[in-house]
Parts: sequence; C-alpha cells; structure tokens
Amino acid sequence: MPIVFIPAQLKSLTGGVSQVEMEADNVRQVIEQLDQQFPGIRDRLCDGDELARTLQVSVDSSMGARGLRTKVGDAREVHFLPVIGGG
Amino acid sequence: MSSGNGNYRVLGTRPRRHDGAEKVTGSAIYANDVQLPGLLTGFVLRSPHPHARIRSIDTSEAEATEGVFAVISGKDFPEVADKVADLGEGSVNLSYLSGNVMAKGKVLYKGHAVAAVAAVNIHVAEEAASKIKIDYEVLPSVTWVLDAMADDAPLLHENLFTDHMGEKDEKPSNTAVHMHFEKGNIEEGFAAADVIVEREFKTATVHQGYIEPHVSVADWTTSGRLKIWTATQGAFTARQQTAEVLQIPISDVVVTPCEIGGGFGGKIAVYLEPVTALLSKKSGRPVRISMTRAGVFEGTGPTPGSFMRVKIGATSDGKLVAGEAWLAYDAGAYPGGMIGPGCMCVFSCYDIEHAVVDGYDVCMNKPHTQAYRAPGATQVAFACEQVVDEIAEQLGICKLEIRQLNAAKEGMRRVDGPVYPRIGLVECLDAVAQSDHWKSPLEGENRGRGIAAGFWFGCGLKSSVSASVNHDGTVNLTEGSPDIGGTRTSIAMQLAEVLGIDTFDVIPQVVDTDSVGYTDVTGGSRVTFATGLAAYEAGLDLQRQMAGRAADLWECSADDISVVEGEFKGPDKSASFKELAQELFKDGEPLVARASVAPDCSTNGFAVHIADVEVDPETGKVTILRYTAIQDAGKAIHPSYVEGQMQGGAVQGIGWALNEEYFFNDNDTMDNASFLDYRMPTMLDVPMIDTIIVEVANPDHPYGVRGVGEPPIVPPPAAIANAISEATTTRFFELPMSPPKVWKGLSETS
Amino acid sequence: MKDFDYAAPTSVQDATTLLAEYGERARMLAGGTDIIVQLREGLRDAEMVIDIKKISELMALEYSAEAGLTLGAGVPCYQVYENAEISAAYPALADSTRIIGGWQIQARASVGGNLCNSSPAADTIPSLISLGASCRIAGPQGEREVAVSDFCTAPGRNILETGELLVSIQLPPSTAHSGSAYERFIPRNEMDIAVVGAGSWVQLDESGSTIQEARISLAAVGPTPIVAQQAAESLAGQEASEENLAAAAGLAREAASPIDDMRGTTEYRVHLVGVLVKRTLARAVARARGES
Amino acid sequence: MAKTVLVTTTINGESTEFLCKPRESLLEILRDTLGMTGSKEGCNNGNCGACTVLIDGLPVDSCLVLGVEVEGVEITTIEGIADVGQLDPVQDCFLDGAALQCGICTPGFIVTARALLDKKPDADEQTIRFDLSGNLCRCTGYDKIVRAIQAVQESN
Repeated sequence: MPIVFIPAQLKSLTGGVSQVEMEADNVRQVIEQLDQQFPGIRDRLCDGDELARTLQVSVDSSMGARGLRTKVGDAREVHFLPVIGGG
Repeated sequence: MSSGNGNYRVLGTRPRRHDGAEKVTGSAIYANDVQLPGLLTGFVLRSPHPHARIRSIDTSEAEATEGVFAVISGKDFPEVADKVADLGEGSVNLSYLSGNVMAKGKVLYKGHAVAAVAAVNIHVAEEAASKIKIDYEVLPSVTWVLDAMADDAPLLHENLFTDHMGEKDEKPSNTAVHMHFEKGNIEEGFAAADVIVEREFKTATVHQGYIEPHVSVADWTTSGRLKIWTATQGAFTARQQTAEVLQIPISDVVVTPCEIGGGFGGKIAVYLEPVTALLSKKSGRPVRISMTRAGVFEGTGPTPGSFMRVKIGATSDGKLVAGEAWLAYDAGAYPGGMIGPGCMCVFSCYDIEHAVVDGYDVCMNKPHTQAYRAPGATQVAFACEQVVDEIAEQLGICKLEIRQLNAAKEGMRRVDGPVYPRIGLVECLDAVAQSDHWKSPLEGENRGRGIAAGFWFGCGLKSSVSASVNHDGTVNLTEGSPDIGGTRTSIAMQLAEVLGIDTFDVIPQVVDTDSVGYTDVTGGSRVTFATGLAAYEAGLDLQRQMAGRAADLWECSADDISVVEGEFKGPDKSASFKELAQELFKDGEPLVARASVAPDCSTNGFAVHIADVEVDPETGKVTILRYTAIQDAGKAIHPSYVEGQMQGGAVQGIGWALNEEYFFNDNDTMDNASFLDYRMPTMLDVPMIDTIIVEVANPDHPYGVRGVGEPPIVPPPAAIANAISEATTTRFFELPMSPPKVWKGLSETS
Repeated sequence: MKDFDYAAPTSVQDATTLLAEYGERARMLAGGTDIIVQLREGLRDAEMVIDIKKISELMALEYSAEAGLTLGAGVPCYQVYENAEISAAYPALADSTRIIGGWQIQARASVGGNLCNSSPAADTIPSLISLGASCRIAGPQGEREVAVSDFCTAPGRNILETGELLVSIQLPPSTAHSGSAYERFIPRNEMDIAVVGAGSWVQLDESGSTIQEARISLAAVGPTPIVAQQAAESLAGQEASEENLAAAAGLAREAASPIDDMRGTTEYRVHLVGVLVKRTLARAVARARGES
Repeated sequence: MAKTVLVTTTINGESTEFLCKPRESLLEILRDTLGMTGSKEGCNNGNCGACTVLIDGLPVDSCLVLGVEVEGVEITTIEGIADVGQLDPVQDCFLDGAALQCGICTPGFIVTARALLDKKPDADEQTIRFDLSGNLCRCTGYDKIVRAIQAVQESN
C-alpha cells in the first residue's frame, strides 16, 4: 500500500499531515481519496481532468509523464514534484 | 532488468562516428546549408528597448523596397489561448511562447522580435527592416531578481499572480512561482548543529553559447503542408510548438532536423520556425533565417542568473544535519522552468536529515531563460559546495572526507521526497581519493585546489526507432534523436551489441517527423540511455522474428532455437546474425522491427571535479593549472564521447566560473552581445581536462547506461571557487569570478 | 550591410584623388578586420571602400639596422612578428602584433589600420609611441609627417584630413642597449580587447644599469592612447632598479583617466596601469640587457 | 546600386570566376554563390573562426574578407583539404580522437590546424593552443582537438 507524501505547500490543507497511506491503483484514485479526506487538495494538484502541467508524479524513484494514469498499486511511495527540463 | 555483465564486444570500444567523414569534410548539411529553389533570406527586427508598449508598427516603406517579398509583425500571428502545452520535456504556456516568437502589444526585453522581412538577400532584408517604423512608449524596466520581486517593481505581466502550488496570490507580481520543500524538522536540525555557516550568493545570466546560430528554413508554398528544416534539439517538439503558434494541425507540419551545431538546452524552444513559415506563406517562396550572433545573445534563451541564501549546520564530527536554502531565479521575460530543479538539486549530493528549501521564479526584462545543461543545478552547487567547504574549514576536516562522510547513496531521501536507487556518488568520491591528481601535492604561491560535487537527474521520456535488415545482414536504424555529440554511434553500438554485429553494420539515420515515431528532444542526458534502450528493444524484436523464421528454415520448433551472443543455434545448425539475415532474405517477409519506449525513471548522474588554480594577486586573474572530471556514467558505451561530454561540460563550467556574463547597462540593455565580449573560453584559456569514468550500473537500463551530458557542468564554478579560496584565503560568492571582482575582493581582504 | 562601391587603386596619387572625391563618404580597407565589422554593424558608413592593398608603397616592409623600419600602412601583423630582425629590433611591436585577435586576424589586420581605426584600446599604438614612431601621410597637398603620439584625437578619430592617407609608419633605428615591451590585460588569454595596455621603451647606458631615456604609453585609459610623460621622464638618469620602475609605474597611474565600463572600473584600470607599466618596464630593461 | 564585379580566383586548385557586389563577404560568396557550404557562419564578425579558409596558405576569417578582394589569390576551403577518396591526416585524427561533437566548428579547426601543421610541424601544446585560439569550440573543451593535432604530429 503506497504512502502518499503531501507536498509541504499543501500541508495547510491537511492540518499538517505529511503522509497518507492508502489503497489505490493509480494517481487519479490517489487524488480522489486525498480530496475526500482534505477537500480542496484536488484543485491544487490538477488542471481540470489532468494533473497540473507544472507537476509530475514520482513513484518510488521513478519519474514519469503518465500523469493521473500513473500506476501506484505496488508502489511504496508517491510524490508530487515540479516538472524538470533538461539541457 | 538486469545490469550488464561487462563482457561486451562492441560496448566500450571507440569506433569512428558514422557521420564523421561528412563532418570533417564540410559536407554535412546543417540548416544554414539547405538549398531550395527560389530561397529567400529573412531578417528579424528586434526591440531596442527592454520594456515598452508598441503603439504602432508601420511596415509600408519596408514592403515597398525593391527585392522585398514579405514583411510580418505580431498582427500576422494568430491569437493563441492562454493554455499550457506538454512538450515532453517540460511544459510551456502557449501564449507566452507565441509572444516570445513575435511581440504583440508589448516588448519585454531588448532583442524581443517585433517584425521580420523576407527579401532576395540578407542585405536587402536588413535595409528594409531598418525602414520599419515602430512607435514605442518606453516603460520602466527591471533586470535584477531582487528588484523585480519588490512590491513597486515595474510589472511585466498584469495577469501574472504568484502560484504557490496551485494557489494564486491576489495581487499581480513578477514572481511567477513560489516553491517550498521540507524534510525533517529544520529547527531541530539546527539546534543539533555545532557549527552553522550561512552565505549569500549571486550568479550572472549566462548563455549556452552554441557556435551555430539558430537557423530555420520554411517552405509553405505548394502542397499546403508546411515543411521546415531547422537546427533543433527535437524535431517533434519543434513541430508541436510551430503548429501551436500558427494554430494549424500538427499533421500539416513536417520538420526535418538538420545537423545541429550545438544546443545545450537552448535549441528546444522555437524562435524562427513560425516566423519563416509565415514569411514563406506570405511571399510564396521558401525562406531562410539565420540569426545574427547578437540576435542569439539578445533574443534567445540564456540561463537564469540567481540570488541564493544557503545555510548549513553540522555536528563537530562533520555530519551535516540541517540545510536551509532560499533561491530566486531569473526567469527572463516569461515564467521559466529552472527553479524546480534548482530547489531539488541544492542538497541533492548530501544526506541532510533536516532541510527546507524555498524557490522563486521571477520575471524581468531580460530574454526568456531556457535550459542550459543541468538547468538550475550549477547555480545551487556553487552555493552549497562552498558552504560545505567552509564547514570543513571550521571543523578542520579534509574537504574530500566531509563529502565522503555525507555523500548521498542508495536509500537516501532527497529534500523533495524521493529516495535514491543505486547511485554512484560514493564511488566518484573514492575515485577522487585514488586519483593521481588528488594524490599529487600542489605547490607554489597563490595556488589552490578545490573539489565540488554535482548531480543531475537525467530523464527517460519517449523515443522510437525502427530497424530494417538489408540482404547483406547490415541494419538500417532509423531514429528521431538529433545527433549533437555522436549519438548515432552510441545508439547503433547498442543495437550492434544485441545483434552480435559490428558497429558499422548498423547504418543509423536521423529522419524527419514523417518518417519515425515520436521522439522527445536530444536533451536531459537521455539519448544514449532512452533511444539506446529503444534500439536494444528493436534488436531483441529482430532476434525474436529471426528465431521464429529460423525454425521454419531449419525445420525445427521455435523453442529449439536459442540466441547466444547474437548467434542463432538450432538443434543441428547455427548461424550468425548476418548469415541468417542473408538466408532469410531469399523468401518470406522482410525483417523489420520497431520499438518505442518511455522509461519512467531518472538516471541519476553524479560528478565530482578537482580544480587547481593560480591567482595573480596583482590583476585578479585566475589560471586553471590542472583539472580532473570524475563521473559515474553507469556504462560508457563509447568512452571517447563520454569523456567528450565531461570535458565539454567542464569547460563550459569554467567559462561560467570565470568570465561569462551578460553585462546590463543602466538602460537595462546588454552591452556584450558578441563572442568578443561574451567571453567563452578559448583553447588558450584551459588546460587538458583529465577524465575518470566511474561505472556504477544504472539498474533501469540493460547495459547500465546513465545520462552523462549534464552533470559535468554542475561542479566547475564551485570547484574553482573552492580552489580560489585555498589559493587566496578569500571566498567569492558571486559569479563570474572575473578579474575585476577577484582583484577587488583580494584588495578588500588585504 | 549597406551598399557601397569598391576601388583598388594602385598608386598613392590615385588613392588620394579618390579620397578627395568621396571625402567623408570613403573608407579605407586594409585588413578589413575593423572596417568590415563596423560597416556590417552600421557603426560606420561608406559609399566608397578603397582597398589600399594594391598600392606597393603601402604594402612595403623595409628594414635596415641603419635606416630603421618603414612599415607600409597595409602590411599585416603576422609579417611583423614573423620577421626575426624586426622582432629583435622592436620587441614591443612584435608583442602587440602577436596578440591582436587570433591568427586569422593577424593574417589580415595591419598596424596602419589599427592606428587609423584610432581606438583608445588599440594594441599597437602604445608600442609605436614608445618606440618613437612617426606617420607618413599623403594628401592632395603632398606629404607630411606626424608623430604617432599626435595622431589620435578622440575615440575613432585622428588627424587625417579629407583626402589624406596613411602611407607608412616609420620607426627609428633601434639603438644598442635599448629594449621595449608591450603588455595588455585581458580577462581571457586571447581574442579580447585590452582592459588596459602599456608599452614601454628604455635606453640604458652601456653598463646596462642606468636608464638614460624612457618612453611609456598607455591604452584604454583615456579617449586616445596616452603618453605617460612624467613617468618616463622620472626614469631619465636613474638606476634601472625595481624601486625606480615601481615609482615610475606609480606616476604613470596619474596619467590615466579611464572610464568605468563593462571591461573594468576606473579604480581597477588605474591599478592595472601601475601593474602593467612596472611589468613592461622590467621586461624592456631585461631585453635591453639582452636577458630575454 | 554598386557595380557588380567579376572576380577570378583559385579555389582548391581550380580556377574560379564569380560575380559579386562589393558588400558581399567571401563567406557569402563561397556559401551562397558557389554552394560551398563547408565553411560555417558562427558569428559573422571574426570572433569564432568557424568560417576559416586559407588565402595563400594563411588562415583568415572569410566573413571578414570581401569577395572583391580575392582577385588572383589562392583559396583553400574545408572542401579542399581531403584528396579524392582520401581524408587528410588531420581529418583522420579528428575522427579517431573524437575531436568533434556537434561539428559546426570542425571545418574551421581543421583548416587552421592544417595551416599550423604546415608552418610549424613541431608546434608544442602551448603553440597549438595559441595559434588556434581564434577558433571557438563549445562542445569539446578543446582537449581532444589538441590531442588530435598532436596525433597528426606523432604520425609524421
């Protein structure tokens, strides 16, 4: 069951909670569950039906561009990070 | 995936590159070398003001000039919605992108494109451009990051509100983004520290400095399809950006990536492609624009200047226990993308239990910043690595040992959250300790030695290749990654390794966007890793197909066929790849494989550099006496090109450290937009750059490859600052550490 | 680049006739390394570009120990420093010509062109001044001779009148026990504009211990190349000691009136004058003594 | 408009005629008029050396030469360095030593290096670095370029 790390900037919405363990298959479900628990967090992580374009999801040590479809079922950790360019 | 066993036939060898003969004889075709019937030459007129409202543009006299075929300005570009597009590597707000390509309403920096002309030759185009009359209302401007953050700063964008991870401020600001990261409990961390060092740092705006200016050729005349030949790090992203700026379907655009004369992150955004396209449409002729060098400096992406405050605490035994960083990066005219990685990299080399990082992305009246080799990481390494050095000095600990004691390793959590998989920083530091350079004493007055570490993520993203087998058993490999530094060969070598053939039995070709599957940019240190992975997968696919066909041929079951080091073995027959390919060509389907990959991982590259310097106390000039770059490459596919990346990155970093900077005068315009006054290192300014390749296999690649292009630019300014400090007992907190500043600093100390 | 006509006269007279006809609208072309850049960037205008390289007098390089050096205005830099005799007789000039641009520039750029471009930062002018050089100038009214130290009048400006042409630069014969040196300070090691430049010449007595006469000239610290008269005079009759050279360097600083710009602050430039004058004097003395 | 001038010159051993306007640089003539695009434009003001050609054996920045000036001279461009079917040793050593990455500066470096080796076959490292300082490279850090030139020296 993955542990979802709450970005420091969103801890005001979680009352200081920084990690949430939950059952979820993908990031969409993660965010839905977070939003149920901490209303408003979804709007901070998403643009409409998509993960905010300025964000990426890190699952364990992987970073990818699969957005809300990113699989997290077998993961240990989920992080929301800024996107990174490269030279 | 398993990591390689190190027993390779092809990998690790140093063959000539496939495109070598063309490049040493001048026959390789770069965008500026493309010839088309009736080709016109374009010229971009640029704003002389750093910030101004455009009241009107009168192009009538320019249009009436003999030899002029078309003139365009902002009004010729379609309105683009305020929407963010994913460009694979990073994202971009399309209205910003469009506004940067051609100013509408306002100019935001000196050099901002305001109009363009297509004419029979460059001279006529330039003269006509000089006849364009623009009425500007000059506005107050700002070019220093802390000034731009001030409440009373001139505002670049009235609709820009600081974003705090999805929450916006109510008052408009030049600060586009505020980021905040935390790990542990910072108060506790500093309370446990026996020594705390806090310093402020500034770094100048610097340019990627590729020798080839931006060039685009567009033909939008006959078929209705827009054909572009351009100098780009990514043909597909150039296609997407061009289509978005012009508001046309991407299927209407085909981009041919020509040979490219350097990019380093600066040739990802489009500048000229949409401009040449519209000029071509309007003139009915193909059009080429090659930017002037001044245009490159003033109109294309430099990388951010910065202001940084870094504070680190350590216990008396040298363990780093708390780190705090406050970073403000110069985004230029539009919100940028480098502050995120800056925040994530500042403490990325060290295991620090408690940390807080705040980062700000700030707009100002400078060209819009772009990526430059490990974008955002060099600045923070300059800060963090000097503070670590000072802590070592205060505690009387060896500067290598303090780094070894605190080095990031597998299982360590970064300040931004993720935990490292297997990485090679410890091995790099061990290689420093074992190196001849580190073990040789440095003697003489005014001399000093410094070391510094650096990290870059390295990304995967998307790559596609196809491989078709010729009837002589050679393989045509088609790929979409523009080859900037020998990647045709490093990719071909991976396919050759799988198939058990020679490097030159693979014929790699970089093709246009109609001819290969989607491929992200050549950037992010990803090509040898990700496109190489695609080539590897295509090789496996070919082997599977051939094993099946061999079963038919040899009248046995497919299960009876095994492939050992490229050799196909049946119950009583065997054949090499080439033999089997020749045999199979006689009948049946041609052998073609394709592979597309999107590895979701960073390849985590670390580098450590050692610099010996001598400082002339009378002039403040710093001479690099000896330099060694150490880096974990995972697996060096073509060691010469790995070394080349390390050496090139090191010398760019040396330039950044010592002399490169944009000089802005009191009018907020750049004074040194030429290779004469923007002082990149010449051959005479640097020594040989020794290299030590460390190979700690990347678990996410079949051969263990890590990205190598970016990490080597990260340590140099810090390593040199640390060396200058050893040489002079004076620390410098501002880049570049140019002679006037070093002299001034030394005279103030003495 | 704006349109212009081109002529390549073969005699001084043809050149001055053309110059007289076009006046301010004509520009001379020798190596082209300044003028082509300036025309391209719109820093100077021309309707007529006059290539002087077909005029044999302007391409002449004549040296004898007795008569000294006649350096045609169009002779490229490399011909100066590649000539062992000239380099030995006028080491400061060899120093200067060797560091202007890279090899590609030195293959074209001329000392005469460097002088006529009249940049305050020109690398050859302090050397020419310290070596006591003069200019042979031809014009509609005939020829005249002017000391190089009197040639430049303002940044990019000089005493050439409409219709006048620099024919050659004359350097007096090199004397026994004399030596000269030029050094500039640049942030890189090549391909740069002087932040400060200094040219020094000394005449020692036979014993090599006393300076009989000295000349010092500075670049990039005023609107024109500067003669550091007082500093040079202070050395006359003095022992060529480190202290005396340093004292002269101190006086040379007073002759400098630099501006603040991206290449350096006033303070830094004045400081560098002291450093470079001291270094060039020391090197000139060493050369006068045959030590290097 | 200025008069068009007919220029006769020798390029890579072949007598060549072209028409040009006085304001056209040799680089423009080579690339646009004669289609010899091996000489590259990096800065167009003599600061990068990418357009280096030899005139009468000496390296010059062809962006700082007017086309009208080359009447009667002998020009060697990158296209004239190799013999038919046979690379010059400088080219071979650049390839074997991986002395190029993006390749845009490479023609200029090879032309200058060829002139250097012809004039000073025994040039030491410092001389190589001094004489090639008019050629900028941003990819390699110069190390492998210097070594490639030294490899040519060693092979002689």
